[in-house]
Amino acid sequence: MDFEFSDDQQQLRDAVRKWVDRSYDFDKRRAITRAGGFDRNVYTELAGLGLTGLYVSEDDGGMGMGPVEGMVVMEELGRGMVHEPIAQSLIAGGVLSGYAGADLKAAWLPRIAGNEALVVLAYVERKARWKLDVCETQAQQAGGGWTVSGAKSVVTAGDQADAFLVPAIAGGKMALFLVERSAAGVSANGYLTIDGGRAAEVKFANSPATLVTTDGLAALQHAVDIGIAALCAETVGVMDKTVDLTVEYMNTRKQFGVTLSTFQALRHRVADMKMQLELARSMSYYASLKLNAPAEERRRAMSRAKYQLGNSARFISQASVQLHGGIGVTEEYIGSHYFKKLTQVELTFGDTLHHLGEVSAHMQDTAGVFA
Amino acid sequence: MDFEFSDDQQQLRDAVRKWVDRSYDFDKRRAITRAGGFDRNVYTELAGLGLTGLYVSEDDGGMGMGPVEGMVVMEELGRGMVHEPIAQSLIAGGVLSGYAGADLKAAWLPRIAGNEALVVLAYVERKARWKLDVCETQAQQAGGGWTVSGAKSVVTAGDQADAFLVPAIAGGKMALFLVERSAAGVSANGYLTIDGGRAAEVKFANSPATLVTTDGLAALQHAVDIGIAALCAETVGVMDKTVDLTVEYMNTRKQFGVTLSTFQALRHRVADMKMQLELARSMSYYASLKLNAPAEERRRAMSRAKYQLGNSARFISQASVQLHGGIGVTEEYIGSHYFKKLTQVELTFGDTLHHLGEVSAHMQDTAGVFA
Amino acid sequence: MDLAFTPEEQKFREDIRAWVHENLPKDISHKVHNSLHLSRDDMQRWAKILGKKGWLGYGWPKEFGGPGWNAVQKHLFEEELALAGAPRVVPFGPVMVAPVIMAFGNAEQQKRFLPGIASGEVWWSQGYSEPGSGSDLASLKTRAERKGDKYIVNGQKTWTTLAQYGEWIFCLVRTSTEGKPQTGISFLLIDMKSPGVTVRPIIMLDGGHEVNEVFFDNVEVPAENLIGEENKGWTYAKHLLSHERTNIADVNRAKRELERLKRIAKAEGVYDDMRFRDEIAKLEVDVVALEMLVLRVLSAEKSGKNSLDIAGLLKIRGSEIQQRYSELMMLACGPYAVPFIREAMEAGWQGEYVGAAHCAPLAATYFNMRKTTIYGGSNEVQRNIVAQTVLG
Amino acid sequence: MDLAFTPEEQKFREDIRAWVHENLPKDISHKVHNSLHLSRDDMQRWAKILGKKGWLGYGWPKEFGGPGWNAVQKHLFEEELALAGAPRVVPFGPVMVAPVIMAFGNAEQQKRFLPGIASGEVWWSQGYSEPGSGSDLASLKTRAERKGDKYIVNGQKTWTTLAQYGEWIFCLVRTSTEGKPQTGISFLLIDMKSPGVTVRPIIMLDGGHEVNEVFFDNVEVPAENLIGEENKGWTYAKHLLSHERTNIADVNRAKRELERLKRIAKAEGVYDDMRFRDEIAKLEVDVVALEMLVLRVLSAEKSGKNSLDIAGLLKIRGSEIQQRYSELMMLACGPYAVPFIREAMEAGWQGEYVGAAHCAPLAATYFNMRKTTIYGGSNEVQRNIVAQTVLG
Repeated sequence: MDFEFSDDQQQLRDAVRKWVDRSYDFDKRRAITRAGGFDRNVYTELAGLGLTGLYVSEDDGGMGMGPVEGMVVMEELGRGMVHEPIAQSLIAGGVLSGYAGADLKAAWLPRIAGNEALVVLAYVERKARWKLDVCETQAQQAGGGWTVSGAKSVVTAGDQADAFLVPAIAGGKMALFLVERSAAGVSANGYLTIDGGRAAEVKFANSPATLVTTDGLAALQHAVDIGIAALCAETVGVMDKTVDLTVEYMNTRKQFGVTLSTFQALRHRVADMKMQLELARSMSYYASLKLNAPAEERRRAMSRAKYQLGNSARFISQASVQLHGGIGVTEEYIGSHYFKKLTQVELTFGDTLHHLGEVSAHMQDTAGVFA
Repeated sequence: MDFEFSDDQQQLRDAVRKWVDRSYDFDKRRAITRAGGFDRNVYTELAGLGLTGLYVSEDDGGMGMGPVEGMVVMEELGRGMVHEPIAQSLIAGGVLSGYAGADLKAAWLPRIAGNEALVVLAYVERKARWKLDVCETQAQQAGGGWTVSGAKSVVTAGDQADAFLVPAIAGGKMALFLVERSAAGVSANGYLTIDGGRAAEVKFANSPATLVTTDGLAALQHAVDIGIAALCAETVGVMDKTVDLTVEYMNTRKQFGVTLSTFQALRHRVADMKMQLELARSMSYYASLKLNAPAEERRRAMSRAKYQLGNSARFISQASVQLHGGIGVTEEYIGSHYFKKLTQVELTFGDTLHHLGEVSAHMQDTAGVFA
Repeated sequence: MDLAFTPEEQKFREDIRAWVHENLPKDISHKVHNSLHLSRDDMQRWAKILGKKGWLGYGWPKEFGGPGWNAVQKHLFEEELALAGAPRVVPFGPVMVAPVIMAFGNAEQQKRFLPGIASGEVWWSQGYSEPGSGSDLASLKTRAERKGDKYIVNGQKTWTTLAQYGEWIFCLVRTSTEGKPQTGISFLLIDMKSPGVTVRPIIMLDGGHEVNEVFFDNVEVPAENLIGEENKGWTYAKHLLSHERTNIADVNRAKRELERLKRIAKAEGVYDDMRFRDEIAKLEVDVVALEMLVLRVLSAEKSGKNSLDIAGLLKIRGSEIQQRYSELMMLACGPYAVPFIREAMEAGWQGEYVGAAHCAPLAATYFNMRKTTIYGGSNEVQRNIVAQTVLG
Repeated sequence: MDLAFTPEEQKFREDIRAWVHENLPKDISHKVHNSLHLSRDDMQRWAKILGKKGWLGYGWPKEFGGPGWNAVQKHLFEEELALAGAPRVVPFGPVMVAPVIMAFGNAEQQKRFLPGIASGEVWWSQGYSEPGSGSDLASLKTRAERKGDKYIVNGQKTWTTLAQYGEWIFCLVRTSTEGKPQTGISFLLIDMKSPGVTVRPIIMLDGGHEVNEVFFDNVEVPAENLIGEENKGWTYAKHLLSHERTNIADVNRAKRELERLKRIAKAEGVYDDMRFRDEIAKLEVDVVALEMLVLRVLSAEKSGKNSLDIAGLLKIRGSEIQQRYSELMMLACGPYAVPFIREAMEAGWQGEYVGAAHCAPLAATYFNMRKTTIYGGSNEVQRNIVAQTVLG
C-alpha cells in the first residue's frame, strides 16, 4: 500500500506540466478551438514527448508504461484542458496490445507511438446511449477480409483520425475491427464539441476493415475502462485547476469592501469543493490502480470511480461558476471553459446515473477498497 | 384560487392552539410518554373540542367539516406534538362516512364523534412494507357474519383503541372490516414508538368482524390518503415549531463572543430551513385541497405531498439538531423530541423513496398544480 | 380556501389563451419551444403585437393606459403566454423603468416616455451593475456631474442585457459621495445615441451575445432626464424591485420546460429508465411546490390580508429549477448533447443534426442557465435576505 | 504506487485477525454486530484482554511498553478489530491522555499513570467541554487556583463521555485570566473519587446514558498532578489532537456497518428494490472513496514525504457516512423501525420482537449518530479549518 510517485513518474509529470505551461496557454487553446478544436501539430508535439506511445511496448517503439504513468500524464493534460486526445492513444495502444494479433500490432503500434497514426475508438451508437452491448453496426466477411457498415457518433477527432477501432456484429457476436479513415465508404462529418474540442459522426458503408479480435465486447469494455481511468485522471487535473482559479478569484475580488474569501458561507462552499476534489483524486488513483485487475473487478472499480468523478465534477464546476459570479459565465474568462470541460466529462463514457446503475447492479456483500 | 382561512377556520385554529398551550406543555407530554404514550383523558378533552368528529356529519353528532379544517387542527396539534391520534379519528370518520352502510354509520359515527370509541386503522403487514395491495389477513364468512384472522403491525394506540379498521382478503379480493378490540381472538401487544407515542401489534384469530365495504382497496387507499393529508399538516406544525426553536437558540447561544446567528454559514442553513418549511406548507395545502378529488388525482397529489414533506422533514430535523450542537441531542431539550417526531413522520404512511416511486409511476405529460 | 380559480378568472384565462393562439406568430413560438435563437426582430415583433393590444404594459394601471389587472390576472396572463411559447416580455421598459416613471417621474416625463414603452417601439436597457459593483450594488461609481442644465456622465455599466439593441437606458449614477453609499445615487434616463456612449459585447460561455458593457465618456444628459430628486435614486430602484414578485420564480416557464423535458426523455428512450424517470419525478414535485408557493403569494396579494414576504425563496427555488431542467434535458440526450454546432441552434438550419434536432441547443441552454442563480441578486444574497427575515 | 499491502503487512494483518478471532468474546462481538447495548463490564473486559496482550496502548512506542507500530500497522489493527466486531477502544486513557503524559509528563507521572492505562485497569475520562464552551473551547471557565501544594478546582465540565465509569479525569482548567484565552489554560489530572466531584447523567435523545456533566466544588488536586508547565495546557491539548488522525474517519466501522446494512436490506426485501439499492450503492462508493482517502494519508505518513493535511475532510466525511448508514438501516425496516422498546436493544431479550430482532435498535442508533457531526469539533468548525488551509 503505497501512493507515492516514483522519481520517474514525477519527472514525467514535470515534463508534461512544463510543456503545457510553455506550449498550451489559454490563447493557444482558444485559437485551436476557433480553428476547429484539434491541432495535428500539437498532437505531434505530444507524440514527441512519448505520450502517444505510453501504453505501447518499447519493442513496438513505445514507452511501455502503465496506468499510473497514464494517470500522471492525463492529470497534467487536464490542468491545461488539452484538446488533443492522448486518452485515445492510450485506448488504442492498450487495446491493440492486449487483443490484436502479432501482424496487426506490428503494423499499427509503432505508428501510434510514432505519431504516424491517430487511432480513435468509434463506438457510440444512436440506440445504445451508454450501453456497450447494443450495436447495430454490422461486419461481413468478404473474400479474405472484412467490411463494416454502420454509423458511430461523437467520435473524438473523428474527421482528423487516421483509423478507428470499431465494434461491429460479426456472425451475431460483437467483434472489434480497425478501419482506416481513407478506406472506401468511410465518411466523417466533424464538429466542435461543448468543451471546444472536436468530434465527428462517422459512417461506414461496406468499408474494408481488419479484424482486431472476435472477443469484441470484452475488448470494447476494456477500451472504455482505459478511457474511464484516463478521463478520471484528466478530470482531477481540470478540477484541481478549477479550485485554484476559484481560490485566487475569491482572494482578489472585493464586495462590500472585503474580499469574497471573507464570507463564511462561501468559505464553506470552498471546503466542500476541496472535499469533492480529494474524494475524486482518491477514486482516480483507485481507478488507475485497478485498471490491470481482472475484468469484473476492473469494471466495478471504473464504475465506482466514474460515479464519484461525475458527482465531484458537477459540484465543483457549478460551485466554481457560482462563486465567481458574472465573470464566471463569460467566454473570455478561462474558468467558464473549465466548467464546460467538466460538463463534457459527465457526457463521456457513461454519465453518473449510468455508473450508479452499474455499481448498484454489481454490488457484493462485502465493502471497501479490498472487497 | 384562494388560500386565506375563513374566520371560522381561524377560530378553530385559535381554539386548538389555546388548548395545546394550556393543556399540553412539554412536561405534560413527557409524563404521558412515561406513562405509555397515550392518555385517554387527553383524548377525551380533544373530543370535547369536537376534533374526533371533525369528519363526521352533524347528523351523526360530528362537526361535518372538511380537509381544510382537518389541516388547521393537525397543524396545531403538530406544533404541540400531541400524541393522542386525532388523525386516526379523521380516517375513521372519513372512511366510515364514505364507505360504510347506514347501519354501521349509525352505530359507530356518533360514538367516534362523542369519544365513546377510538377507532384506528390497522393495515401494516410484515410482507407489505408500504404496499397497500399486499395483504395476508383473511376474512371468512361465518353464519350471517364475518371473522378475520391475521396480524397487523404498528397500529396507532392499538392496545388502547376500541375498534380497528382492518383490510382483509375476502373471496380473493380485499375488503374492509371493523373489528372491536373486545372481540374474541383479538390481542394487542402495545409499546412506545420513537416519537414517544404508542402503537401495538394486533392479532386477530377468527375474530368476529363487521364488513365495512367489499371495495376494500379503494377504502384503504382513501384511508391512507386522509392519513397522509393529516400527517402533512401535522408535520408542518412540527417543523414550524422546530424552526422557531432553532431561531431562538441561535439568537441566544454565544460562541466566540457572539451569538450563533452571527455566522453566515449557519444563517444560510436557516434560510434553507425556511425554504423547506414553506415548500412543505405549500404542499400540505395542496394535499388537503386535493383530498376530495377523484381517487387517481387524489392519490397522485398525496404522493407528491408526502415526498416533499419527507424531504423537508429530513432537512429541517437534521439541520435543527446540528445548529443546536450538543444540547440538540439531549433528552431534556424539547428540540430533540421534535427531531424524533419528524423521524417518525418519515416512517409513517410510506417513506420518501416509496412516494417518489408513486410520483414517478404516475407521471403525466403535463406539469403543475392543475395538470 | 380553494385551489380552483373562480369562473371569472377561468374566463379571463380562456380569453387570453384564445387571443394568444390567434396572435402569437408560429415561427416565434417554434423557436421558444425548442430553445432556438431569438433575433431582435422576433422579440420586437412580439412586443409590438402585445403593444398594439395594450398588453405590453400588462402590469400597468388603467390611468397610464394599462389593463389594470390584479395580481392573479397578471399571473394568468403570464402563464398563458409562457405555455403558448411566447418570448418573455423584455422587462426593462414595460416592467422595470415604466413603474418608476409612473411613480416618481413628472407629467412631462410620463408623457414623453411611456407611450414608446407601451407600444414596444422603444427598446430600453437597464444600467445598474458595474464591474466593481455586483452583489454590492450601492458601491457603484459611475459619476453624473451637474453642469448647468446637463449632467455629464462618466463611468461604466456591465452585464447590460441586450444593450446592443438598446435605444434608451435607465441608470443608477453617483451624484454625491457624501454619507452612506446609498444616499448619493440618482436615477437617470440616457439616450444611448448620445455621443460618448459605447456598447461592447460580452460573449457568454454558451457563445451567445446577451449582455454588454456600456461605457459613458463625458456623455451629456439633459437634467430633465433625472427621475425624481437628485440622490434619491436608490429609493426608486428599491421601489422597482418590489414590483418584481412572483414573476421571478418563472414557474410558468418551468411548467412548459418540464413538459418539454418529458418529450425529450421519451424521444431519447430514457423516460422508461427508472433512474432517469425518478429525476424527472423529483423535478415534477419541485415545480408543483413552487407553483403552490407562487399561488400563495398571489392569494395573499389578492386578499390584501397578510402579505407573504418570500420573494427571496421564489428567486432561489425558481432559479434552481431552471438549472435543473436544463441539466436533465442535456443528460437525457447523453452523448448527443456533446456536439456544439451553433448553426444548429438557429431555426431552419438545413444541416444534418447529430442525434436529433432537439439535442442541438441543450448544452448551450444548460450553460446559459448558470446565470439564473447569479443575476437579479445572487442566490447567496437572497439567502442573506431570507435569513434576515427569519433570524433578524 | 501500489494498492496492495506488502506481504509483511498482510502477514501482520493475518496475525492480528487470528488473535482477535481467538480472544474476542463472542457475546461482546454479537452486541457490536447488532448495535446492542454494551455494558461497562463488556468494555472493560475487552480492554483488559487487549491490555494483557500489550495492545490496549496499540499506538504507543516501545519505550513505553507499546508495540511500536507504524501508521499502517495501527490502521490494520484497528481494521481487524472493527471488522471482527470488537468494541471501539475507549480512547480517553490509552489514545488521549497517555500520549500527553508520555510527551509532557515527568518520569514520576509516567510511572504512576501509564501502567494502569496500558492494562485497562483504570478508567479515564476527558474534561474539556463546558456549558459555555463548545466549539469555542478556549473560552473555558473551570478555575484551578494554586494554594500551596494543591490546586483548588471549581467549575463544570459537560458532554463527558462515560464519566459515570470514570476513575480519573484529565481536565483543561483555567489557571490565569491574563492574555489570550488560550494562554491561561493548564492540563490537570484529577482523581474522580476526590471530595467535591459530582457526576450527573445527561440522557441523550436515544434514551441512552453516554455523557455526563461533571461538577467540581472546591476539589483539592495535588500540584504533582499538573502535567508540564502551568498555563501551557492548550499546547498539550493540541498535541493530543494531532495524534488523532485517520481514526476519526472510522472507515473500518463504516465497512462493517455497510455490510450489515446489506444484510438487513436483504432480510427486509429491499435489496432488490432498485431505488433502495441505489442508495446503498451510493454509500458503497462513499465508503470506498473514504477508505482511499484514509489510505492516502497513511501512505504519506509511512513514506514521510508529503504529509496530507486533510484531517478535517476525514472527520466531515466519516461522520456523514456514519449518519447515512444508520439512516438507511432504519429506512430499510420501514414501519418496523417505529417501535422503541428499550429492552429489545439489550442482548438476550426474551420478548417478542416487532418485525425482526435487527429492527429493534435501528432508530436509536440513527438518533445516536447525530452526535458524530457535532462532537470532536463540529463539522462546521472542520469546514472553517479546511477553508483556512485552502483559502488562507
